[in-house]
Amino acid sequence: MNLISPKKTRIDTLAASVAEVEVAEAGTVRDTGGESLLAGAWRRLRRNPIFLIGLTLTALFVLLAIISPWLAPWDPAAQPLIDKVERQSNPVPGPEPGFPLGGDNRGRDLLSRVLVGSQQTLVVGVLATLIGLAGGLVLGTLAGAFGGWVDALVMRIVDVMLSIPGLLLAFSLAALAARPSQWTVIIAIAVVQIPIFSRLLRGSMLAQRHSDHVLAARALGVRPASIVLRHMLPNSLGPVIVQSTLVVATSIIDAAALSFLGLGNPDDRRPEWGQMLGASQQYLNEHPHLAFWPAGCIIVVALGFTLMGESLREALDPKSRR
Amino acid sequence: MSEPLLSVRDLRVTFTRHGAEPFDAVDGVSFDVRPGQTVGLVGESGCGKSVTSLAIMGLLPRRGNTVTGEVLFEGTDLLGLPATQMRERRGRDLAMIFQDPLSSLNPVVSIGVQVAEVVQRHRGVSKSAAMEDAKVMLDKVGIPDPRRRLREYPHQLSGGMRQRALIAMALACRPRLLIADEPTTALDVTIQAQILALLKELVSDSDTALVMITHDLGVVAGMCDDVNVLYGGRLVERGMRHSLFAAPAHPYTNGLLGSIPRLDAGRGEPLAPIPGSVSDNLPWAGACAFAPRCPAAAEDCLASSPPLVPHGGGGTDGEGALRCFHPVVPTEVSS
Amino acid sequence: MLRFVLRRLLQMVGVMVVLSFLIFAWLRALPGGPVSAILGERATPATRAALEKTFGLDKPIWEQYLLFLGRIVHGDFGASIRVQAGTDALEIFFDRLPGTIELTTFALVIAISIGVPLGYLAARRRATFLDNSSIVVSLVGVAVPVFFLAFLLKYVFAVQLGWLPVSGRQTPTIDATHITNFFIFDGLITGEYDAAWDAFLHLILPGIALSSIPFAIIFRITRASVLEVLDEDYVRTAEAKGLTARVIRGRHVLRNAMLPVTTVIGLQVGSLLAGAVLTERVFSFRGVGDALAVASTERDYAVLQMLIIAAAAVYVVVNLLVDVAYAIIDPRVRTR
Amino acid sequence: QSERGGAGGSTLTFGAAGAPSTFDPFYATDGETFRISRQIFDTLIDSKPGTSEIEPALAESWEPDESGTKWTFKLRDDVTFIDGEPFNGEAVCANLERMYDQGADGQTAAEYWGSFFGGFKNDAEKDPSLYKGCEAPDETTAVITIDRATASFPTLLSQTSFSMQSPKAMEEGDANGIKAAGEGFTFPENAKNPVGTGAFKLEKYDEANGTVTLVRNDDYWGEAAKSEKLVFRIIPDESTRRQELEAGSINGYDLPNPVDWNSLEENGNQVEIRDPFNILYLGLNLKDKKFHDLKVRQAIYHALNREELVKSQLPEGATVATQFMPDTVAGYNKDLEPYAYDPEKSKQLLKEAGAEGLEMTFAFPTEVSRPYMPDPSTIYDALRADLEAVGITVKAVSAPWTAYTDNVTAGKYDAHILGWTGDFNDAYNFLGSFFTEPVANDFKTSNISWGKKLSDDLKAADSIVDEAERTKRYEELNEQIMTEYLPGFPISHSPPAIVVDADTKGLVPSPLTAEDFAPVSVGGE
Amino acid sequence: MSSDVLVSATGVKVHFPIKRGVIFDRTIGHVYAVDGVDLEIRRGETYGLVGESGCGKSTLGRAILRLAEMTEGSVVFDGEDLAPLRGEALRRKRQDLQMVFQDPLSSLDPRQSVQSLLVEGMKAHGLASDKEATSARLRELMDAVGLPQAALSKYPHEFSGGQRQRIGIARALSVNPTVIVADEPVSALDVSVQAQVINLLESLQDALGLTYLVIAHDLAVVRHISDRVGVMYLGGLVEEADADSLYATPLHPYTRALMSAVPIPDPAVEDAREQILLTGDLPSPAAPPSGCRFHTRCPWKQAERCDTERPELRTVSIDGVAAGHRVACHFAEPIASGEIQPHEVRAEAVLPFDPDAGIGVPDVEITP
Ligand SMILES: Nc1ncnc2c1ncn2[C@@H]1O[C@H](COP(=O)(O)OP(=O)(O)OP(=O)(O)O)[C@@H](O)[C@H]1O
Ligand SMILES: Nc1ncnc2c1ncn2[C@@H]1O[C@H](COP(=O)(O)OP(=O)(O)OP(=O)(O)O)[C@@H](O)[C@H]1O
Ligand SMILES: [Mg+2]
Ligand SMILES: [Mg+2]
Ligand code: NI
Repeated sequence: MNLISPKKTRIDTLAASVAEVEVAEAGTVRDTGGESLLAGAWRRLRRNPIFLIGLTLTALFVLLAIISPWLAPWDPAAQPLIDKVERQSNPVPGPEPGFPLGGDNRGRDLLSRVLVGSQQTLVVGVLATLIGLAGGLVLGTLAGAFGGWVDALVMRIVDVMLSIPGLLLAFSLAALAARPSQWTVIIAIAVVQIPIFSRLLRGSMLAQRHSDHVLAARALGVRPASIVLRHMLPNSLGPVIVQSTLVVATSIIDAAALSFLGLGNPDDRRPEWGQMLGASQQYLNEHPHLAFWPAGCIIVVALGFTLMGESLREALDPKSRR
Repeated sequence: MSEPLLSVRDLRVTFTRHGAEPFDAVDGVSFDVRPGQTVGLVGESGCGKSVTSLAIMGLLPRRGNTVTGEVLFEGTDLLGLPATQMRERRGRDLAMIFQDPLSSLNPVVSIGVQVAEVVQRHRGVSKSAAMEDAKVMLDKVGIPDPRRRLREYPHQLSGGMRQRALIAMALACRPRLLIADEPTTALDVTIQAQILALLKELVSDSDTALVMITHDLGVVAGMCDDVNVLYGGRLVERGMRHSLFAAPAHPYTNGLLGSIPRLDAGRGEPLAPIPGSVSDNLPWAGACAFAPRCPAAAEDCLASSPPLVPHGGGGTDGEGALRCFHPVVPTEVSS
Repeated sequence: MLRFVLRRLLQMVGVMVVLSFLIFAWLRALPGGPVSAILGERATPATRAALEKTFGLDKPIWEQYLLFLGRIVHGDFGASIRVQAGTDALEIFFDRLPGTIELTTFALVIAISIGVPLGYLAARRRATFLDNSSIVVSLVGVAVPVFFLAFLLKYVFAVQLGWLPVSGRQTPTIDATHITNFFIFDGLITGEYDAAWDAFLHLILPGIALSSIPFAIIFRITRASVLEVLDEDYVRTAEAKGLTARVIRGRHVLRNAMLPVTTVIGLQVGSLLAGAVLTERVFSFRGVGDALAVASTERDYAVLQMLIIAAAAVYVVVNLLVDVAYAIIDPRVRTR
Repeated sequence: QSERGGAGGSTLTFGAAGAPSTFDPFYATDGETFRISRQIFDTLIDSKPGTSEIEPALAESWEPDESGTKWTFKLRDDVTFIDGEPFNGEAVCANLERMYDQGADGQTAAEYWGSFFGGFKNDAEKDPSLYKGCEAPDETTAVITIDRATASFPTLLSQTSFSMQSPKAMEEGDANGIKAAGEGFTFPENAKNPVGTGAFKLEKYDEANGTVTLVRNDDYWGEAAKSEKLVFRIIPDESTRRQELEAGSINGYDLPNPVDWNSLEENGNQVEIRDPFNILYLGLNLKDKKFHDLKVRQAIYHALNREELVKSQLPEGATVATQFMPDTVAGYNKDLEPYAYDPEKSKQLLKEAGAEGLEMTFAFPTEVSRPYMPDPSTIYDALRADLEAVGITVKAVSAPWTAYTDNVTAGKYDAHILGWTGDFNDAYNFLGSFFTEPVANDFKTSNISWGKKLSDDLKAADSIVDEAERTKRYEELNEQIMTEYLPGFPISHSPPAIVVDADTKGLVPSPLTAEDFAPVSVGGE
Repeated sequence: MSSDVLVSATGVKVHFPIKRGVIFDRTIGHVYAVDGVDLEIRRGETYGLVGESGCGKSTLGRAILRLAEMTEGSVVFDGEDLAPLRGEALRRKRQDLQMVFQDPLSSLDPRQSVQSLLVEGMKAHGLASDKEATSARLRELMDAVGLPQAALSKYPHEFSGGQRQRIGIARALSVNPTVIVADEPVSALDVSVQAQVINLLESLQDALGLTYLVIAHDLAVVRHISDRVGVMYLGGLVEEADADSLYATPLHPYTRALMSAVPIPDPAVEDAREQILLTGDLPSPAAPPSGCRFHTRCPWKQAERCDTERPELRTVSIDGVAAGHRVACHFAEPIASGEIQPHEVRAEAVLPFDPDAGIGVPDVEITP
């Protein structure tokens, strides 16, 4: 009998067993160099058109935010068209050479403001999300890691926060601020996200608490802090990350709503789309383009983040099989 | 010998997914089942047992696969039937029981309705008559207090009872062919024994043909008349259970038997596992898929794909079959 | 079941008490207040002090709160100063509630009646053009700020095309009788069908604007949940039983897929209320949301307190109802 | 009277920005309430349509005695309340007595009485009330005694708050039964069922639908209203009001955004521009020592480019202000020149005062639009840019309207923008509101050397009964304020507008925003 | 093989409270998961624990490792009582007692590479101070479980089931334990892979002198690798004996039924076999039957004692039965001698037990 490889089918000693198994299995461990879960998810995502659209939009937005200062023809606070502004007959100067979108009611170049507006918009969206996330992480981790009365306490707090509709809470928070600024907007929006993030995190943390691999780490004698930080937290982050992308989108929209109600950042030298949209209210009838550009940008960017978040959610969901 | 009720001829199921090579999950499988006969399909996880059964039932996902070959049921090719006619037949002519009794039952619909709906659908009787039938069926599969159970929901039943309910559902319209896909894997041994006994009894009572799918050779040994061993989507050996277990000819069958610790074997003998794992398989196209794990493999195994040839003592179909260039010599088998 | 409802109600009372104090203290911490709202730009410190004293705002917060609780026990929730001046806050809530219920119900009906079937279809035609495009469209709905959408709708359908009324709940000249303040219902019971129809026309635009977010969410959840259910073993069992497509869709797929959707609808009530603030404002729709908007700019404490607590209560009650509904649909939840 | 009935079933629908807070104007402070009350009630004295001057209304004539403290009013004899009660001297006295005789809660609620008449009958602590008593010697005469002489007394009576209500209705409706409840007031029946002598009477207030419906009073003593019905629809959102007008569902609305004026007219609507009767100013908090040097204040004033601001941010008809009152008010000093826009001089002055690198918090309100500042944020932006241009560091602050006024009163900002629309044509109504103690003095002038004197001077001027002398005194004071004191910086006067559609005729815009809807007809009548 | 006792558990009870209440959670009952088990594991032996699903095997295993809180009872390891250990002391002790889990995938943190999974335990017990030594040790571990070195940098999901279980075993070995509790180490694996893992466990035991507690529901597997076997039913041990003795002469009716129910891959045996078919299902551990827990399903049930008195695990003296064969049946002797014959049992409806059942709606997280 011609053997392909020198194998024995009977194993009698440890050495033999080990050698045999090694040969048998060596080829089995695919030499892909340690592809992590995320890499796997990414491979699946790459083929999802929804994700690609979302990613492209988001990437364009971030890129714009970075390069807009060089891209914008004017300083967004400069008022090159102020001489053309007349409250009644020409409150909003129209397009003219050098000002493709025209100006705003303060004689500032609209194009530059829309372009540079991406920066503050990104800052608001991302910071609000990060702060909300940080708060949610702390509360959620406390609740999820300790369980018991800590969990009960945290969850009651979260319940109370959740029982007031989010945007209402944001409205009141923004109104509470002694000196409204970009920060009050960011914080008002962020606070609303905290209970959502903490519930999400707590849910997956609790699931992790009872999971086999956490039990395994416990059995191994790993220190409790290390279990929480190295095993429970990283494995609970998936849904939270997805949620974050969605929150960036809602934060931008919420910021617009706050501005619409006059609770936004009063200092408009550094433009922000939501604020521009809010400020355009009184020109809506006659000069809708003032609202159109920031609103359009918000919609596109929010759509980008949402599409990306949704498809990420789907890709990371173990139940979805595509 | 009666005519086969179900005749699977050269069944091939190819999964095509964009971005991946087409993959033959089932690759030219043929077998017959006669009324009153129990035919076993065995093999390791992923060898294509479930796909075969789903293909027979026409239950494969709608997209991403192609099915070729023939599934003749009393001479009609089920694969060629339009979807509506197939729906008529499922549940009435051919029925199926699945592995996990809890997940296979709809959690929000009462047991009674789930049993009755199939009666109602295929016998065209009234709702109350269907319910009455359902009660009779539950009683028949040995569920105590069937009238109360009719109104209960799956989660209120124990595992064994759930599986009985599934069996009641499958048998409600007295199908002539029953496919059981690992019906007892999720159950405890003592419950498994109850269920298997029940199945045996029901089949012999009504002359139903049974296709038994399992990876548990013990179950096969006790249940089946004919055994088909699958490996990597192909049939590698077929035989009547006595001859097959007594003298497995394919190294894979032999290896499987050697891997199982046996309650009746002496202690201390180390097990003889098949080395490697399924992921070592070669494509069947130009070689023997099992060759990399096979102790008897030789060069020819890598050069061409061994054909399925008649072999040995044969099954009730008259003929056993084997797909191997270097069958195991009976004396080599150690028991 | 009863225990469960009882437990939740008790929890709710607890939440309400805590919440009412928080809101109470918080409102008073907000800059501005009823005194400035009433007195306007220029009032003498003496007048202000007098008014503050009259309103008891000079007392410590906890004392004010106790007095407030004392009044509530006597059914006195405080009078509004601006929303409907002189009216008890509770009365305002009940005056305004019908409008909001009409509006949110209509929005929910739109959201559900489009979202669920579309979600089902998209799931069945997974990864097709229909699926992808309906995902994108539904998310555009989420990404458009409600007030902007409202403006566009008004501009196109009311001002330009003149098909629908711009704002309000009913044309005042129609001279309708109002009994329950559910205008459509009122019109139907009094036989003033034109009034009912008119009220219905007034619901369409705000209803659409308000439904955009719940629609997107219901669509998405339905889709995800149908996808999940389609993969379930029991659907395969149903197929194996040869059931008709209709039975499988209704009894086996949708019935299970509706479980998460039901929960989500409950959670949506909160965002519907928040959305109603903006929507009712831009549509001059006299509902709770409009009252809330007015009350917050005018610092109408009594109304603000009442409405925020009521919003929380509504949220809790609706979610309780949803849970009960859930238990009715899902036998697993109603065990023992 | 040929029009009578001619207007048949015509309905005039007007878009109101907010709900009326009550139908008893005595307890009201807001324009939305007054607008409706004005149609239902009459005052003894009214303002002449289209001006801020007074003219006879329910009183045909009035006369003070020599001391200026006893005023005799001759009343019309052809007036009855809509409940059939006659209007006579006793009714006048009943009204004034009722206003004077407020309970504890009523006293805080009756803000207009409080600020114009001072005190109440049973309130020993407060200042003595301006009002002392009333007699009705006969049907058509009412004699009112006041505490001290003031020329503005008749003008006070033109305030809608002091409308004449039916004594019987007040009695039956427990008119003074106002009660504090929580942080608001509950009103007695009287406040829900107004019984006046006006051209219209209240038909219903549909709270659920946000509409107030008035119907013509066919027994009106003056010229009967042209429209059968007058409907106020509550539409809080400005842009929605405009859309409603465009859609034809309302006939007009108040305070259209100046941005929309031109296009509204182009679409065939009539934008009626009122004479400016207001002042917008940049107020300083003089509590802070850094503003105590006059040079600093002058520097700030010279830094402001008001010409450009008025041109680019304020509607047509707006003017640059030279003093703290509009030019239609007696006492306006025509000789004052506006402070020139001169950034160089400003810098120079700052240097001289050693206040280079001056820093200040400068605030503006949000959620609000006032006749004197249609869009606070843009006005603010322009002013801030001007200040920064001369090297002043500005910390921008904003707050929603009610919070903003609170903060201003509490002196939380170094500088703020605010303004005032006159209640009636009287210099004291402007200057007195700004600079006298203990009125909420936003400028905090009591902290500066001349603050007390200014306050006293203004009070003294108010009690000069002689018209000419008074006017002269105010002119002097205006000059003094602008040159010597400069407590703040008057910016502009801007005209508020009111808009009606093409077919609505007869609306006479009032600088006091006190329009009468009786002569207004719809549908091209 | 010495016969000194390494682990001894006495009177172990683990009761899980079932909570429910209006405001405060009230305990309305208990799940008697483990209800009074005495068990001794000798140094170097393999103790097998079998029983049907839900009978408390895993819970007992975890209680011994102090991973589940014992309600009562004590566990003595190598002469030291584990019960009073808390916090850090307990954590240190874990070095000696390790565990291998049933589901190889879910018991490995999907986000950690094999290397970090292995090093983690070593670090926790101060075995990874020296870099060189650590990597040498890693290599040794990989060799021992038969995985290539390349596997160290990979993640669990990249392995096949058998390989994952090897990683799980390597992790247990990484801290040099004395005892390994293997909770269903092979039941998730295919038969052929199962055999590889069983062989691996056996060779490791031979090489390292480990002591095993192997939990499984597959009687054949347990019998194959165990020196002694305990049979559990509803929270209690019903029989315990040397593997051979247990197989040759099962004394408890339940053991008999269990043995007869295990299918054997030999048609000849299957055809000839007399099955003892039990009726009905396992009762709920929240409401265990009175007396002998098995009496509801026992074909040998007697009118008296069975449903009133709980039989003790006792040594019996029957001919042909090895010494040390213990059984918890009042009538073990008469049954063995055939004095008592089996009879029909009427099936009783049994409720499934699910501690999570009850009212509760799943958390669903939504964002607009
Ligand atoms: N829908 C599908 N799409 C793609 N591949 C599939 C699909 N269903 C099954 N397969 C593949 O087909 C092969 C055979 O699967 P099948 O389910 O028939 O195995 P099995 O023998 O039933 O295994 P088990 O014992 O685990 O149930 C597997 O490799 C599986 O991955
Ligand atoms: N944390 C827990 N809370 C409540 N009940 C529990 C808990 N853990 C286990 N149980 C219950 O205790 C009983 C014994 O569980 P255990 O997991 O020990 O059984 P097992 O014999 O290992 O079963 P299997 O073979 O299914 O693994 C079961 O009824 C189980 O439902
Ligand atoms: Mg299968
Ligand atoms: Mg277990
Ligand atoms: Ni062995």
